[in-house]
Amino acid sequence: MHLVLFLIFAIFALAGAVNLLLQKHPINSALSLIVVMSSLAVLYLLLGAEFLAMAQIIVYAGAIMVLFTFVVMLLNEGREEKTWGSRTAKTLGFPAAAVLLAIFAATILRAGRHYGTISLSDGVTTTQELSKVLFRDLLLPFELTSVLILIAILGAVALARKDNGEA
Amino acid sequence: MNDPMLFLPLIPLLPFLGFLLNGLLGSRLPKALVSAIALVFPLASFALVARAAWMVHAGLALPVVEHDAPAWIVSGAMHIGFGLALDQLTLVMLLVITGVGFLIHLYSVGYMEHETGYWRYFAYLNLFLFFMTTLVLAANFLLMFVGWEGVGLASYLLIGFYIDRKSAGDAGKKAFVVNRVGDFGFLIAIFLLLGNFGTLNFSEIAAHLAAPAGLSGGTITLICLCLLLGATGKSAQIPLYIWLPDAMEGPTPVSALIHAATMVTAGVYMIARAHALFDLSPTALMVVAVIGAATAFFAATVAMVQTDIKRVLAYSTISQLGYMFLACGVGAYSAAVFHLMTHAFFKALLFLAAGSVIHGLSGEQDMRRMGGLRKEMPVTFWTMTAAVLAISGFFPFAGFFSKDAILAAAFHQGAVGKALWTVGLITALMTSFYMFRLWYLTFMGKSRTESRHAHESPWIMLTPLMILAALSVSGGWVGMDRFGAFLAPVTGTPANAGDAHVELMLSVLAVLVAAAGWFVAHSIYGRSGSQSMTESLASPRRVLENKYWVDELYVACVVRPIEWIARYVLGWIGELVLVRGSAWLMAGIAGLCGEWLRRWQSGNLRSYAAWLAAAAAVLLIFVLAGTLLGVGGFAQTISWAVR
Amino acid sequence: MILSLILLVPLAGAALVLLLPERGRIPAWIALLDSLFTFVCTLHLPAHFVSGRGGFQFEENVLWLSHPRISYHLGVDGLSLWLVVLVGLLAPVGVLASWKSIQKNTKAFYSLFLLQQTAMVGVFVSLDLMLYYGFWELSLIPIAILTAMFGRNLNESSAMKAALRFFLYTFIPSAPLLVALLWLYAHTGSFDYTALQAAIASGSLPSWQLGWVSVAFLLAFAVKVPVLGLHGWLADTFSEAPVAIAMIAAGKLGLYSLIRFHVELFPALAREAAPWMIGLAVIGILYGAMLALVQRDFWKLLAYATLSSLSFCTLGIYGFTLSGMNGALLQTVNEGLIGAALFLMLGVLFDGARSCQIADFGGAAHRAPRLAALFVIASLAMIGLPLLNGFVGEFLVLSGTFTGVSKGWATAAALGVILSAAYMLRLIQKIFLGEAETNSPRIRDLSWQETCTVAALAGIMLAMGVMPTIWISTMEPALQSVTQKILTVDQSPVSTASGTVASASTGEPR
Amino acid sequence: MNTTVPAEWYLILSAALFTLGVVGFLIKRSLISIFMSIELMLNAVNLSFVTFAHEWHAVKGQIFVFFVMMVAAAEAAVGLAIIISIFRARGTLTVDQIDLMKL
Amino acid sequence: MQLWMFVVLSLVKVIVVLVIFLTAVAYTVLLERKLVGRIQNRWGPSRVGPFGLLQPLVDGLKLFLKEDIIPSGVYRPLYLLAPLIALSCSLLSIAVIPFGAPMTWHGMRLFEISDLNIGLLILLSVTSIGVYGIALSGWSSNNKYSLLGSLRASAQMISYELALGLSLVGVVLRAGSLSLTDIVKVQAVHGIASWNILGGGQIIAFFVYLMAAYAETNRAPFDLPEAETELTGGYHTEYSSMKFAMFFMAEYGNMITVGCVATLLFLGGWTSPFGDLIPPPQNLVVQALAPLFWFVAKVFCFLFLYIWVRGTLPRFRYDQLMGFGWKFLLPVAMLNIVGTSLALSLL
Repeated sequence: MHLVLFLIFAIFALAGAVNLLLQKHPINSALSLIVVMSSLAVLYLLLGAEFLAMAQIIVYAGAIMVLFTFVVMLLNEGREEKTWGSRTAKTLGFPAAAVLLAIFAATILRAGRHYGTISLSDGVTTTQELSKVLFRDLLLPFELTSVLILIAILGAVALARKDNGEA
Repeated sequence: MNDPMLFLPLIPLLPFLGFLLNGLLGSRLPKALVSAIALVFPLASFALVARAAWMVHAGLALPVVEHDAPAWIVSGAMHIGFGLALDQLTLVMLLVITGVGFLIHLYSVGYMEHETGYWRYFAYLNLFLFFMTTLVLAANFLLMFVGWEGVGLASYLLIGFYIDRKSAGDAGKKAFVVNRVGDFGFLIAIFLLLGNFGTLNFSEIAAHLAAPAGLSGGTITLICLCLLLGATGKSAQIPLYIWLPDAMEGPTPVSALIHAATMVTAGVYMIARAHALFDLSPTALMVVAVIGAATAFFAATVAMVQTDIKRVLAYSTISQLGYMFLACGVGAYSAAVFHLMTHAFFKALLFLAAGSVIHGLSGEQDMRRMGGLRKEMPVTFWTMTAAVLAISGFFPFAGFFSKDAILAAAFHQGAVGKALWTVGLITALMTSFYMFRLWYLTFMGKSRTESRHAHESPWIMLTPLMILAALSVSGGWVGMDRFGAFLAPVTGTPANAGDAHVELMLSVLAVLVAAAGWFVAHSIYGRSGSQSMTESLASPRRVLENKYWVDELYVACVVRPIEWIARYVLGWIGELVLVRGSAWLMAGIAGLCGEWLRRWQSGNLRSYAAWLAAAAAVLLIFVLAGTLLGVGGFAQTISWAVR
Repeated sequence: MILSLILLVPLAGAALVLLLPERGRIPAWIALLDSLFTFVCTLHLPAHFVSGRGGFQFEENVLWLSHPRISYHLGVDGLSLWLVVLVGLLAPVGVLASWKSIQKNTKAFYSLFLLQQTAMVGVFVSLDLMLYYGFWELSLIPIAILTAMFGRNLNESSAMKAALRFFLYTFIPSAPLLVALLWLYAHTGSFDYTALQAAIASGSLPSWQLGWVSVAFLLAFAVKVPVLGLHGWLADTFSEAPVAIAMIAAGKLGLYSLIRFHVELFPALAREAAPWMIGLAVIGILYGAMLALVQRDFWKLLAYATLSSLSFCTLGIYGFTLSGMNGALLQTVNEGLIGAALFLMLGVLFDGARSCQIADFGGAAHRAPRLAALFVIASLAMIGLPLLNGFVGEFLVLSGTFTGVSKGWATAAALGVILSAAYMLRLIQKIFLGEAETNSPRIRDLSWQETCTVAALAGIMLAMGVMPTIWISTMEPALQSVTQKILTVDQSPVSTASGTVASASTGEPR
Repeated sequence: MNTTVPAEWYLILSAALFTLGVVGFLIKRSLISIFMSIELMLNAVNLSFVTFAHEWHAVKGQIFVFFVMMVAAAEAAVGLAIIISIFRARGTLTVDQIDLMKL
Repeated sequence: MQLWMFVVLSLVKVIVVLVIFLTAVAYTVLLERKLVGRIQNRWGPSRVGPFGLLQPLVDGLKLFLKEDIIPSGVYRPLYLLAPLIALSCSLLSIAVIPFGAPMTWHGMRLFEISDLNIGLLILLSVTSIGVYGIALSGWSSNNKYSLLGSLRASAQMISYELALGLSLVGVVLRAGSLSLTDIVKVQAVHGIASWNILGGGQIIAFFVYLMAAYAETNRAPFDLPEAETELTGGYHTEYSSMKFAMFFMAEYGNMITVGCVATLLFLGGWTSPFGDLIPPPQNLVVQALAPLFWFVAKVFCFLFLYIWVRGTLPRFRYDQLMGFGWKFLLPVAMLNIVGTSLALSLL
């Protein structure tokens, strides 16, 4: 059961990610990203992190991706034209990505022996536990991130405003 | 033996005091006071020397060495002090220096009457006396070196006395630099002595040499040759004589004092003083003798054609010094010193007489425009005649005795000695010829310049002339053997066992040679105006006139190459290429790296991303090298890399 | 306490100059009084110096920073005693030298000048290597600024270039010096001089890295001397820097540091570097002398002359003979005095004529007799005329090298003596002698202050020439310990050319 | 019936997603797509966080994911604002044309 | 109980709930047209079937048979996807809503498709996904007006989502859990007194929730986006027949979901208003049906309120709408949270 669900949503995520790469029009890649995020949310559920799954849906898929879609729609830039600007990207980038993947895989497989297996029933972290840790041990980071977001809002407004000087 | 009230240090210090007084305050003092100071201090020092001479005559045992002398340079085991010492040789030299020195001071008062910088002249003169007396009184080589360089400085200052005359400045510079080359040799000798004996005091060195320390002959010869180089520098012998003729730019009394009587004899004195060293290396002695003879002969040939009266005397001095070196070379040090003394008397007289002639003719120095001064300047004429006779070596005069002694000593030195003797004889012939040529051209015949009102010099100039004339005549009567005996303790007795008959024969021959010289001069210059004979020898005459182009040779093969190397090799290659080049290279490299990196920063976002990914990959490999390769992680890789 | 006083009075003076207004001659007077007071304090040192006792005297050691352990450790021994006095002396001389030539924004000039004094004294007295390094860097900056600001600008903005060149030449090698210092600290845990010395002597440090450390030290100091090859900055700085600065720019710092922080700190490695340094020194002497012969500009002539006479000092130091060392140290002091006198007088000549080409001058003796006389005396001292200080230094160095190191090199060095006579007399002859052409530029004689200063310097030169024992007796114990250290080093003593074993000094000590 | 899934599969999935993100970053030419591939990378990392949180029963892992989300939100806001101003200034979003410091 | 038994039973349950839900949607449409008619003093649809009861059936048929015109400039994939997203999101939320008492039969909950302990969160996430439907529809139809309408609609939904979420926090604080059944259990103690709207002190939260919900579903005073007068039908102008029907059903589906959520959170869900005044009925059937009856009654009241508000209140201007949402609703919701947490911690 767990395996089935995991496989379905893993494939969904991978397909979304690959689609993100292949799609020409940004709106499509945005939507494929939303698919990836929601499949990840389900994977979180499989891993027992309920609140996190819902937060992922609401925050990531619901808010951030909306922003992305809005910007894509508003700018309406259209398809990416095929400029193959940087040669180094190809010659250096791909091997590097391959090497990275190889490294991750190697470390995970080599070190993975002593990781346990995951099943549906065990270890569901309730929101109480989550909030206990969040608001007791890590209150300061929590407040800091809220300040960070405030600054981000101010920044976004200042940057995106029509008459802020340039152009 | 402690100093029995001889006040040795005072002898040099008094003239130094005179120098200080005149030097610092001279420009403000009236002329009379300046000349008073200039005369009083040398006189006082002469008095001290005379008193010392009297005490020696009254039986004071020499040598007198000052032991508790103040220390000068003390470093590690080397201990050099201001030690002064008086022995027979020093006494003779002091007598000559201070005696003749004082006379010349007296003469200069008259001669330099209306010169600007009057006080500066006398200050330098006193400074010279201070250095010369230090040189002679020094008990160790380094203090002698002090005197050595000091007199070089004094001669530089005095030659360059007429500051507005460029030729005087050049001559002074030339004199000092050439002397400096000689001093270089002397310095190397000092180091060699220091290296081998550990001390520079004459007494200690003599002691070391007495005990047969295993010193190789080679080093001894090397030391002697270096000392010889120093001597030739100072006494203007073959390689380094070029400065003396130019030194005539200075005022005549200076030439008289420095370039005739005292300074140039320093070289001879030094060889005599270090005779213990020279005796141990026959090769060095041979070199000295050969140089002496060669210089004598060479200088005499050049003197024969000179037209400037002072140049003639200058070359004659070089020639006479050649004789003294010849004497030393054959081991007759006492003969050399004896000739030195007599030469001081008559050469100083010659110069001073020439000075009064020039003074009389208000600065005229060219003999071709003189003549017929016999009547206008009788005293100068008679004193000059005495000097000419003395130098040519006629019988009763001083020159005969000393020159004869030298030739005799040379004669007894075997085959080489005989050859040297013949050269000496020929030089004697030439000497008498050019002296009488000078004599005729200046005094005899008619005056060759119309508007001329030659007047006799004032008495203050004439008295020294007369005293010197007396000395020139009577100087030789002391006799070689008595003089040799007096100097024996210092210079040792020469081994010339020639019998009386040969001696007599030699001296007769010498007088005949002198007479022959006179006759030739008389035949050429005696009858007024006929110089046809000399014109005929055009080509050799031109060679001689140009002094064998020696000066030009020196300039060409020493001065020009150094300048060329300095300006082009060092200046261009050394400075510009190496020093500036290296700095420019560094800048270039930095610029190059900058250029190379600039291209890497292309602004292309995706190439940055590629580099980022690559770097991350490499870093991960590096960090995880352990787990991946099983080598054991981070520490190993780091330590491997650093080792 | 006295050392701190000497160190801080100039600093206080600099501050005072900055505070007070620049009206009239106030900054100049303050600088003069301050430097005179410092000089009097420095005189206190030799008066109370116990020459026999080894080690450092007037020592002050206060822990400054706990970690890294840097302590404010001052001390003077035979080596640095007379150099401090020299710096003390050169301060008032510098101020008097620039009395007439520096007219506008004197406040900046004198404050930086006094700062330079503090730095110089700091370098000589500090025994903590980091403190030393601090003063070493500090001593660099005022010179650069003053040259840039008050430079003569012979050809447009050449003062800036000279300042930059000077700064870079001395600054770049001081980076590896810092690295070496920190490496030492990493290995020994302290910056204190004696501690480091002991640690290095004990041989506990890895050898080949220590080699590189000593090279870094050598390089940094060799540039300051300057040794041949690293002398790119000398000619420019001497021709551009104001007189007061050029006097103290070359020689003293580098040589003292070479003895103290290269030879004494790394005896074994200094021994290895010795043949190179001796070679460079001797070539340097001849190189400098010959170049001086052909220079047309008297500043550059003086620069190369200084290079030649300083190479004598390097030769003395790396000969490792006691008399060589004595000679080197004495020659450093001499060069300071002679350099100061010559600079002052050439400065006066330059100010009058606004040109430094020798050809423009001629017959200056008529118009400036006092200048001519004193110039002759100073150049005679430079040439090394006996009874003047130059001779004693040169004689000791040459005799030490001749008997102790190698005859070949010593003879070559002795040739330098001839050349030095040649170029100095050529200078005198070209400038002072000869007929005074009418169009020769306006040359003024020395003012009474300048005459007093140069006469005082000449007097000291004469005193050092006649009674060098006063100076040598204090220097000798310190240098004795240095040569002892060199000898006890295990390696077989270096012997080049002729094979005489380098005995501690000439012959066996009696 | 309750089959179990070995933990490393999750990790491999997250590694795969991350690598795809990197490749996306390299391939894509439009600025927004690059920005999205970054978001993808962040999500991949979140997945591995949650997996390890589950493995070691440490709630902190999830809290960290929570913070990552917050930061991603802030970053997205500012990033998109910049993209808008770039677009307004340069008229295009293709990365190869935006290669000057001055907009 | 084996897996397949569970799957079959839940499938049956889903179909039943879906059918009921869709018919409810259809009849809400009818109810609205009838009520608005009555409000506007006219009868509303009464021709088809007795009192117009068959009208929804006929409308559905009409929309189904209409020609499906797809304009050419349209971005086809998203044009087709948009209505699907909108409808699926509104349908998804009923999976979590417990409309009856928690009675289990063979281990399977009867009156609830699934009882999750984060039920409320799912509701919120579904509404936030719903925005995409509208946003994409406007953009993909390649029409300026529809684009403007969709942007306005999604902007409005996003801003009011915040107020919606915060207004629920009060209820969650009181209930102490995110699961809807627990929330209702807390209110069931003694009837109407313990409902959140009265006893729970959540009266302010209730009204904030109400307004936010209206804005969320683009209804009543906040229905600016598809206001005919300005934007010619807003985001679904280019849609026709079936796709238009989907949007229509999605809208009414959302209305019903909001109604259910409101009853669950504030009106005590399936609990009777009298609480324990009248003894609980004995036999099983009455026990099962009574809570259902109360639940349906409350939802009906809500729908009535919906339509009533639509009939009476004039439309907001866009800036007033946004201003009201950000500057009034949000602060009030936050104050309410602070108030409830203070009250809970003090009592």
